[in-house]
Amino acid sequence: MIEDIRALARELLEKGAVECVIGYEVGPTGRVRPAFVYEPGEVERLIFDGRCDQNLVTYLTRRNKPRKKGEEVPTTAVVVKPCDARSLRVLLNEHQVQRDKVYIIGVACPGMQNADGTPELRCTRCDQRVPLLYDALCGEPPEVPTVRDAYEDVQQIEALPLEERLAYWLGELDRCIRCYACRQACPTCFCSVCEAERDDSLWVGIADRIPEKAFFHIIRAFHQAGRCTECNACEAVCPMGIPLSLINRKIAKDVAQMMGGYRAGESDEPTPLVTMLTGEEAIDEIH
Amino acid sequence: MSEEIRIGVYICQCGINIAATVDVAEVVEFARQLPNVVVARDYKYTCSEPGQEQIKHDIRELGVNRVVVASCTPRMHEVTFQRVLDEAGINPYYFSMANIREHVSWVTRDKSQATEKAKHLVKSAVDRVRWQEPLFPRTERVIDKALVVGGGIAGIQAALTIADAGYKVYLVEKEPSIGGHMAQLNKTFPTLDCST
Amino acid sequence: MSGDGFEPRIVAFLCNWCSYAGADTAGVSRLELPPNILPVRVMCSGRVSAEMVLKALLSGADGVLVLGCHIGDCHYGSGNHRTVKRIPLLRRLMTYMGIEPDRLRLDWVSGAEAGRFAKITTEFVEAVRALGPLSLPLREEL
Amino acid sequence: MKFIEIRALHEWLDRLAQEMTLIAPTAVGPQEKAPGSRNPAAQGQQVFYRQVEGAAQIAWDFTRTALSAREHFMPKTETLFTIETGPDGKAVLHETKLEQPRVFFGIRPCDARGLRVLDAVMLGQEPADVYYAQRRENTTLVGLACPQMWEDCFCNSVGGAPDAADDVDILLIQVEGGFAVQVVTEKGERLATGMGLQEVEGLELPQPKLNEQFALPTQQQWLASFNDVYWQRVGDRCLSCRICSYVCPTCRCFDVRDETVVTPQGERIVRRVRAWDSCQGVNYRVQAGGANPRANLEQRLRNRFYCKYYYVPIDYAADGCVGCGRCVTACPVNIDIREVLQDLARREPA
Amino acid sequence: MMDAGRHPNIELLSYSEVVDVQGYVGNFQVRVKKKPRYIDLEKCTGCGECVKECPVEVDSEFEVGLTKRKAIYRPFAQAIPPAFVIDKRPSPCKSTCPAHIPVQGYIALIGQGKYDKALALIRETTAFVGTLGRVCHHPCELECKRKDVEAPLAICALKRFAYDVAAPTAPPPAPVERVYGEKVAVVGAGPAGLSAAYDLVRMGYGVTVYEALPVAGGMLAVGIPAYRLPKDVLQQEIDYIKALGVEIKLNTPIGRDGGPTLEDLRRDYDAVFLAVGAHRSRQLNIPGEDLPGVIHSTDFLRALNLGQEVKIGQRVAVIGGGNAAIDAARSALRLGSQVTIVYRRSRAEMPAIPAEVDAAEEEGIAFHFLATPVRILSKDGRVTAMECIRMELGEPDESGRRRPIPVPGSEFTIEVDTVIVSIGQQPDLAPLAGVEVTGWGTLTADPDTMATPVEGVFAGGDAVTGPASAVWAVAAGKRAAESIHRYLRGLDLHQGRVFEWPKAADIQVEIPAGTEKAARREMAALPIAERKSTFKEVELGFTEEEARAEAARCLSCAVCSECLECVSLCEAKAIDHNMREEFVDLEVGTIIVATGFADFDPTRLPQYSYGRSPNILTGMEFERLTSAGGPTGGEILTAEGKVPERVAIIHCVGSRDVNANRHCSRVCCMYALKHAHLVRDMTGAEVYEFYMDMRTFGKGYEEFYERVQEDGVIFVRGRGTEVRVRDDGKLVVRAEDTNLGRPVSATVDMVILGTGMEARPDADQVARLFGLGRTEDGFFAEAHPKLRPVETNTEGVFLAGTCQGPRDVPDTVAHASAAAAQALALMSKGVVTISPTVSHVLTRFCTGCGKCVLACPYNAITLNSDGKAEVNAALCKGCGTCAAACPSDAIVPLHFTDDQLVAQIVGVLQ
Repeated sequence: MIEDIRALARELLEKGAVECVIGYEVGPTGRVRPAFVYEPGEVERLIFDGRCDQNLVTYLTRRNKPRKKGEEVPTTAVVVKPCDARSLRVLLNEHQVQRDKVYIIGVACPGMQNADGTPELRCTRCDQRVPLLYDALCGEPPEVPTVRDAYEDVQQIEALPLEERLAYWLGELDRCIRCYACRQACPTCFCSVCEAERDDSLWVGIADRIPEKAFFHIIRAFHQAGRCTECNACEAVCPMGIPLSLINRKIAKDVAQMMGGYRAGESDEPTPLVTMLTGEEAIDEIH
Repeated sequence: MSEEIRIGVYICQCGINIAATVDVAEVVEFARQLPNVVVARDYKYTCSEPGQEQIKHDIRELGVNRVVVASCTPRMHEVTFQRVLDEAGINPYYFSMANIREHVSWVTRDKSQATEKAKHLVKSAVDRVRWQEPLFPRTERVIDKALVVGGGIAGIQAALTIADAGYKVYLVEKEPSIGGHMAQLNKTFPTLDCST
Repeated sequence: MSGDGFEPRIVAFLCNWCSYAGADTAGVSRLELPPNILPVRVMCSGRVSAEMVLKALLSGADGVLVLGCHIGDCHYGSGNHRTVKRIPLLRRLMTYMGIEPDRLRLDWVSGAEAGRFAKITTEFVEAVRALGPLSLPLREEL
Repeated sequence: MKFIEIRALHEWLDRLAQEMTLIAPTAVGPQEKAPGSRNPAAQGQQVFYRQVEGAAQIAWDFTRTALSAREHFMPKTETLFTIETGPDGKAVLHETKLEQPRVFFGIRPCDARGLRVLDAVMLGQEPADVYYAQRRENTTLVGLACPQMWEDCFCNSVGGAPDAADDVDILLIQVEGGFAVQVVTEKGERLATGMGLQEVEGLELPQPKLNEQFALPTQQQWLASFNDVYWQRVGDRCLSCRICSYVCPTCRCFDVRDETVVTPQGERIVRRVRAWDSCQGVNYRVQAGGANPRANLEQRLRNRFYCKYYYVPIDYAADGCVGCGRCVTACPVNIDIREVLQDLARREPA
Repeated sequence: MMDAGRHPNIELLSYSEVVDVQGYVGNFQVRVKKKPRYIDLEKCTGCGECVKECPVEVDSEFEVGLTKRKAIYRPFAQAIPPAFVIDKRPSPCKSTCPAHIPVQGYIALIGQGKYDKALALIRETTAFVGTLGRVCHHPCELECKRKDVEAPLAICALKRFAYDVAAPTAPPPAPVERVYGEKVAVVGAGPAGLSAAYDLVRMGYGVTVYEALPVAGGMLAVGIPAYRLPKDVLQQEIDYIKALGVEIKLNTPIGRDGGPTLEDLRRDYDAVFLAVGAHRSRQLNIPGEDLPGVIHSTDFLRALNLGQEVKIGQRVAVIGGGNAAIDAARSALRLGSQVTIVYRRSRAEMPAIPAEVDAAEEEGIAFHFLATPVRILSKDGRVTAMECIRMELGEPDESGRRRPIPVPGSEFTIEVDTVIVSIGQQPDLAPLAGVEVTGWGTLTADPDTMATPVEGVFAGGDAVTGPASAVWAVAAGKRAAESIHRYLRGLDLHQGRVFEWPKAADIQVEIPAGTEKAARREMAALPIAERKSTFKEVELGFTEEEARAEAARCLSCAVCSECLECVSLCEAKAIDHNMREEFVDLEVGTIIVATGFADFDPTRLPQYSYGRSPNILTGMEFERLTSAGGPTGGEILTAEGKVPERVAIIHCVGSRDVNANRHCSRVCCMYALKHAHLVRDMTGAEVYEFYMDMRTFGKGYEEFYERVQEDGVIFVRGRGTEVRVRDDGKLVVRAEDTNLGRPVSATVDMVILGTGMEARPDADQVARLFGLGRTEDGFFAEAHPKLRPVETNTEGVFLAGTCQGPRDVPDTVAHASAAAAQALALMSKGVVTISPTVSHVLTRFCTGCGKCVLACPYNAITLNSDGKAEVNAALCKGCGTCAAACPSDAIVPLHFTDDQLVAQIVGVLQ
C-alpha cells in the first residue's frame, strides 16, 4: 500500500496537480507524525501503517485560504482513512474545503494500533474500511467483520448515579489546562475566534477554573452535535489524558438516537440541529 | 470612547395596578443606586401625556440618553415609549422595558417578594440598555406589479381590482381555465342568481 | 426572596409571540405565579442558544426554563424546530455531565395558555426547589 | 557528605506537612486508562507537583512531572484583587492574600533552573511582581536529582545537569538506603536543621546516565534563519495548540483581565484575573485596533524558539530553555525542539 | 371571469404553476412553470373538431365525474382561455420503452379497429413493427400499470397484431424527397444501423448502408432463428426501409477484404454511423475448446440462418444463459438433437427472456444450473464429454447478480458430442482504424448523443453497449439519427433533448375506480410435437377479437394516447404534440395567494355510503345536476332517470365532525337550503333536511331560510348519522332528532350530502413556497385573526378567499378585495420600511460554514462570493435562530445580541 501512496504522491507532485501531499512519516526519534511533502523526490519519507492515527484532514481548513490576497487556493493531496473521510465530508458540507482543491488519497484502513500493538479501541467499533470518498484508493480493503458501535463506553458513564458522574467529570476537568489542543486538533473546530477566547469574556473569562472549563468542554461538544465524526483526535492529543471522546461520543450517540439515525460525515446532509423537523425525530424529552 | 451613558429609569405605578403590590418608592431608590443611572422617578401613569413629557424633559434637561421604563408588558407600550425617545431626539433603540405589571404585580401576592422581583427586572433592563445600540430602519422600492395565484373567484376579484387601479397583474391558474369552483356553481344563494 | 428554605432562581426564556404573551395573559388573568421566575424575552425560542442556558446556570440560576410556541405555531414558521432539537440534546449532555436534568425544561405555551404558563412555572420551581442549589463547583467561585 | 535514611526522610516530610505547605510530586488522575493508547498522557496516572499531606502521597519513582514547577510560582490562574460593593454602596478593593511558608520538595534540577528565567522577568526589573516575589521568598526548594536523563531530556546540551544543585536550596541524590543531601543555601541550612541529617564519610554518589549532547545554533545562525522557509515547513505540522508553552518551565506569558462575576449569593463582584497565555494561541499578540505581528501560525511557532534561544539570552542574560524535554514528549505532532536546534546548527553561518 | 380574460393589465398564465419564489416584500422573483397544453392558444379557434376522433375517455373534472370527457378537451363551454387542452401525462410503457414508441396510442387505435392507423403510428417511430412485435424483450410490459390490477397488457403481441393484420394490405411507401444535400454512411445493416437510416432518410438525407454479410438485418437476420422471427417478416420491413430511398450495399465490409475504409467513408460522406454489432463470440478459455465438436452459437445460428449446412451431434450441450443460448438450444433441438443447457448461475439470474426459457423447457430441453465447464474431453479428436464443476452464489457483483463461486471437489461429467458456446459476444473492431475502444472491447461513444471522439462519426447498438436487445439497438439508431441531423445542421447535440425519461416507478397513475379484472390473453402456439422438427414460427399471433379485448384492458395511463388523430382533424394546425413545459420568470412587488379549497371527499366517512349508490350525491354533484349545461340538461333525475319523490339533504358532512374536520364550512347550510328549494321548485319532491344548527349569518340569509321553510321542506334537527342503500335501491337516512330526543329515519330516492370545504391537499407545498403558516384546520394562517385577516407572516404576501378558511361568495369577494387593497396600498406607496432589528454578520468571525443559512426559517441568509454569510435585511424577521446556530458568535440579531441578552441574564440574577 505504501508504494501505491508514494507512487501516487510522486505522480501528483511531478504533474504539478498538487502543491503538497500530506501524509505520515517517521520522525528522527521514531515517532509517527504528519508529513508535508512538496517535492517528488521526498515521497520516500511517506509511510502508512497502524501508527498513523492522526486525522490529517485538520490541516485542510487552513490550506483552503490563499497565501496572498488574490492568489489561487493551492491544491493539496491528503492521505485519508475512512474515519478521516467523514471529517472531510463535514468540512466539504460546511464549505471549509473546496472539493477541487483537495486530492483525496483514500487508504483502505487496516485499523490503527496502540503502542502495544493491540487495536485501537475506536477501530474495534468501526464498520468502515474504505473511505466514503476518495480520488484514488490505495490498498486492498481488509476483511474485517462489521461491528456495530454500541457506545458501551458512554453507557458506562450514563449508568453512574448523577453525583458520581459529576464527581467523575469534575475530577477529569480539574486537570484540563485550557491548552486547546483538543480544539486545535479537531478538524471540525474551525472558528476563527473561539467563543471561549473572546476578548470581552462574554461567555467565559481566561481563568483556569471549573466553570470556565466546564463551559468550554460542554459547548465545544455541543457545537460538535451532528458534526463530530468520532475521529478521536481531541482525546489523542490531550496532554492531561482527559477522555474527551466520552463527551463527543455521547453527543453523537444522542444525535443519532434522537434525530433519525443521523451520523455526521456519512452524507451531504447538514447537522440536523440547524434544520427543520423531518418527522423522523424521536425527541422524547420536551420538559 | 463614546459618550457617557446616562440612564433614566421610570417606574410606573399604573394607578394602583403596580403600586398596590410593588413598593415603587423602594424600587426607585434601588434604581437610583445602579451604575450610570442619572435619574430614577416614579409616576402614576408613565404612558400618559405628562408621563411621556417627563421622559422628554429628562432627555433634554438632564442629558439622559438611555431610557428604562418599568411598567406593563412591552407588547403594549414599547412602541409608545420608543416614539417618545424618537420625538426627544434620541434613537428609539436606546430603550428597554421591565414588565413589572403582568409579570410581577398582577401575579405576586406578597409585597416584599413582588418588590424584590421588580428590582431584579429593573436591574436587568438597566444592564441591558447599557449594551443597546442605535438602529435605523431603511426603505426598499416596491415593484408595481402583482402576482395572483389561483384563478377562482377570489383570484379573479383580486386581479381585476388591482388591474383596474392601473397595475399589471399576473394571474396564474393551475387548471386549463380560470373559474375555479365558482364556475361549477349553477345558482348562488340567497338570491339564486347565475354565477358565471 | 423571603422564607427560610431555599428559594431557587429561575431564568425563563420566553418567546415574544407565544410564551411571553402567555405570561402576560397569566398576569391579565391575575393568576398567582412563583416569584422565582425571572423572564428574559427573546423573539423566538430558536434564539436560545446552549451558551445562554449554560451562562444562566453558571451565573447563578438554579434552573432554566425555555418556553416557545407550540410546534407548528411558531411565529417564524420553524424557529422552534431548532429549539426542540437543541434544548433536549443539551439537557441530555448536561445530565451526562452530572447536572440534574430537572434544572432545564423546554415547553410550549401559547399566548392564550395562561393556566398552562402558571402550571409549568409552578411545577418547575417546585422541581428545582426539591433539587436545592446547583452544585457549587460549577459556579463561579471566589 | 550528609545523608538521610529513607525512613527519617519520610518522618521529616510528614512533620513538615503538619507545619507548613508541602508541595511534592504526586500521582493524579484516575488509574484506569485506555490501555496502550498512543497518547502518553493516557497511560495511567500522571505525576504533578501538588500540595501533599505526607510522605505517603509522594511519588518517588517518576521521570518528570506533567507540568513544571512554574505553576506554583506563577499559577495558571490567580486573582490579583477583587472589587465589591461595600455596605455603604462604595467600592471596596480586596487584595489577594498570599500563601503560608512552603517547602517545595522533589523539584527537579531543571525545573529549579527554569525559575531563573521567571526571576529575571518578574523580579529583574522594577517594580517587581509582588505576588511572584512573595511566593519565591516563602518557598524553600528541596531538589531531587534525576538518577539518569530521561527520554527526550537534553539538559546537558543547554548547560544543565540531572544532578545540578545550582538552583535549589537543598539537593537530594538517591543512594543506597537513602539520600545524599547537599545543603546549598542559607535558606536550605535553616530548613535542614530539623532534618536530622547524618554525616557519612566516603559516600559515593552515583553518576547519572547522560543523553548524547549536541551543539546549539550560534547567535548568527539564529539571526540568519529568521525569514527562512524552514519555519513554514515546521509550521505545516503545528496545530497551534498551547501544550508546549503550558508544560514549559520557562514560559511566562500571561494575560490579565478584569472580569465581572456573580457570587453564589447573587452579588456582583469584579476581579482582576491573571492567567497563563501562550504565544501559540491565535489571539496572542493581537493589539488594540486589531493589528497582529504574529498573525501566522509559523510566526508564532518561530517565536517560541527565538524566545528561548535568542530573545531571553539577550534581554535577560539567562538561558531560555533548560532542556527538560517536556515539550518534546507532549507535542502531539512531534515538533521536536532538539531537531529544530540541530537543523539550525547545521546551517552555514551567513 | 370574462373581464379577467381580456383585461389589458392582466396577463393570464393558465395551466401554470408557481414553482419558486425568491426575494422579499416589494421585490419578489417568481418562477412559473407553464405546463404544455399541446395546443397553441393563439391558433385554437375552439371549434371542437379535434375531440371527435379522440379514442380516450376519462371522467370530466368539471362535471365531477358525472360525465366523461376526451383526452383533448375544454373544461367547460365558457372556459377562459377558450382554447382546448390535451391531457397528457407520462405513461410507464412509453417511458420504459427504449425507443419510446407511443404504446398507448396504437393500443387505443387497435381497440377502435383502426389497424392501419395503428401500424402507421408505430412506423412513425420505427420500421421494425413486425420484428419488434416478435423478438422484443418488451421491458414495457414489466412496468405496465395493469399489473397492479391483474397482469400487464400483452403489448408486444398487440404490436405484432398491428403489423400482421395491416402490413400486407398497406400500400408500399413512396420514396422520400431529399431535403438536404448531405449524405450519411451507415456501417452495419442491423436494427441500429437501419433505424438510423430510416429516420435520416425520412428527414431528407441521402443514406447508404454498408453490410459485410450477404443479408441485411444484422443479428435479426443471422442471430435469431426463424421459429421466432420468420425471414419474410424481417425482409418485408427491410424492403419498406429501402423503398423510402435507403441504399444497402451487401457483402461490403469496412476496412477489410477490399471494402472501403472508415477514412474513405469519412471523406465521401458528411457523417458516419457505426453500428457494426457484436458478432464475435467470447471464448470459454478451457482445455478442449479448440476441438472440432465445439462451436459458438453466433456461428451456429448464422450458418443456420444463411441456409448453410450445419452438422451437430446427437447430444448437445449449450453453455450460457442468454437469449442466444436459448436460440441455439432450441435450434439444435429442431435439428433433432438432445439438448442440455449448462448455466453457471440459477434460473432467476438468466438474462434470457423468461418466456423463451419456459418454451425451451416445454420443448424438452434439459437444464444444468449452477454449473460451469472446466474442460472438454475427447477421444480421437472428437468430443466425448464435458467436465463441469458445481457453483454456488456469493455476494452480488457489479451487475447486481450474485457472483457464482466454484464448489471445490464438485466436478462431474456429462456425455456430449457437441458443445455450443454462448457466453457472450463482442464487436469486431479491428478493421475500424482510428476509433476509440473501451476496456470492454466496445466502441467509445457518448451514451446520450452517440457521438464518438472522432469528428462526424457516431456509433451505437451492440458495438457500443455490448450485446443487448433489438429495441435498444433501435433506440440507439434513433438517437444517432437525431444527433447526426443536429451535427449536420450545426445545432447543439444536447440542447432541448430528453435523454432521461421518467422512471416508471416515479410515474403516479391512479387506477380508475371500478376497473374490473380481465385476464391477459396469450397467443396460441404451435403444438410441441410440431415444433421439434420444424423451424415454423412458434407463436401464432392474436385473432382480431383477442387483440381488441386485450387492447380494451389498457388503463390509458397517459390519458392522451398520442394516436395523433386530433392533429389531422385540426384545421387551424393548432396542435403540437411535441410542446414542452416552459418556465417564465416574473418580478412582482406583491403576491396574492387565492388557491381556494378542496371539496370534502365523503368516501372518508363510510357511514354515508357514498359511492355505493349513484343517487347519493355530493353538494357539487347535485349542483351540476341542476345546471342547464350539466349532465341531465338541468333536470333533477335519479340515476335511473326518474324524477325523485323523496330527497334527503344531510348537513355538515365532513365538517364539525371530530372524525373529519372540526371546523364549520360556513356555506353548506345555505347551499343545502338552496338545493332544498330547487328540489321543491323543480320536482315537487318531499325534502328532508337533516341539520345540526342552521347558520344563516349573511345578509338576506335568514329571509331565504324562512322562504325555504315556506316551501314545505321538512327540517329535522339532528346530524344525519347513516345512509343505508336498500336492496331495491332506495336510501334510508337515519338521524337523531334532537328536538324529539329520539332516532328518526327517512326512506328516500336521492340523498344530497352537504359536503364541506377543507384545505387543498397541496396546501403544505404552497405554504412552503410562499412562506405561509397554516392553522390547525390546514388553511393558510393570516397574520392576525381579527386585525390582519389578509396579511401573512411573509410581508407582501396576502391571502384571498377560501385558501384562508371557508367562506361563501360575498365574503370571498370582500376578502379578495381587501387583499387587493393591501397589495395596492403597498404598490401605490412605492416603498416599504424594513425593520432594523435584523441579523448582522461580523465577517471577521464568520467562517462561512453555512449553519445560519440552513437555520434561517426565511432563507434570508446566503453565502456571498467571499464565502461569508450575508443577510438579506428585507427577508430577515429578526427571530435570531441563526445566532443560536452560529458557533462563532459571528451573526448578531440586532437588538437581541449576545451582549445584550447576557447582560440581561446576569443582571436579572442579582
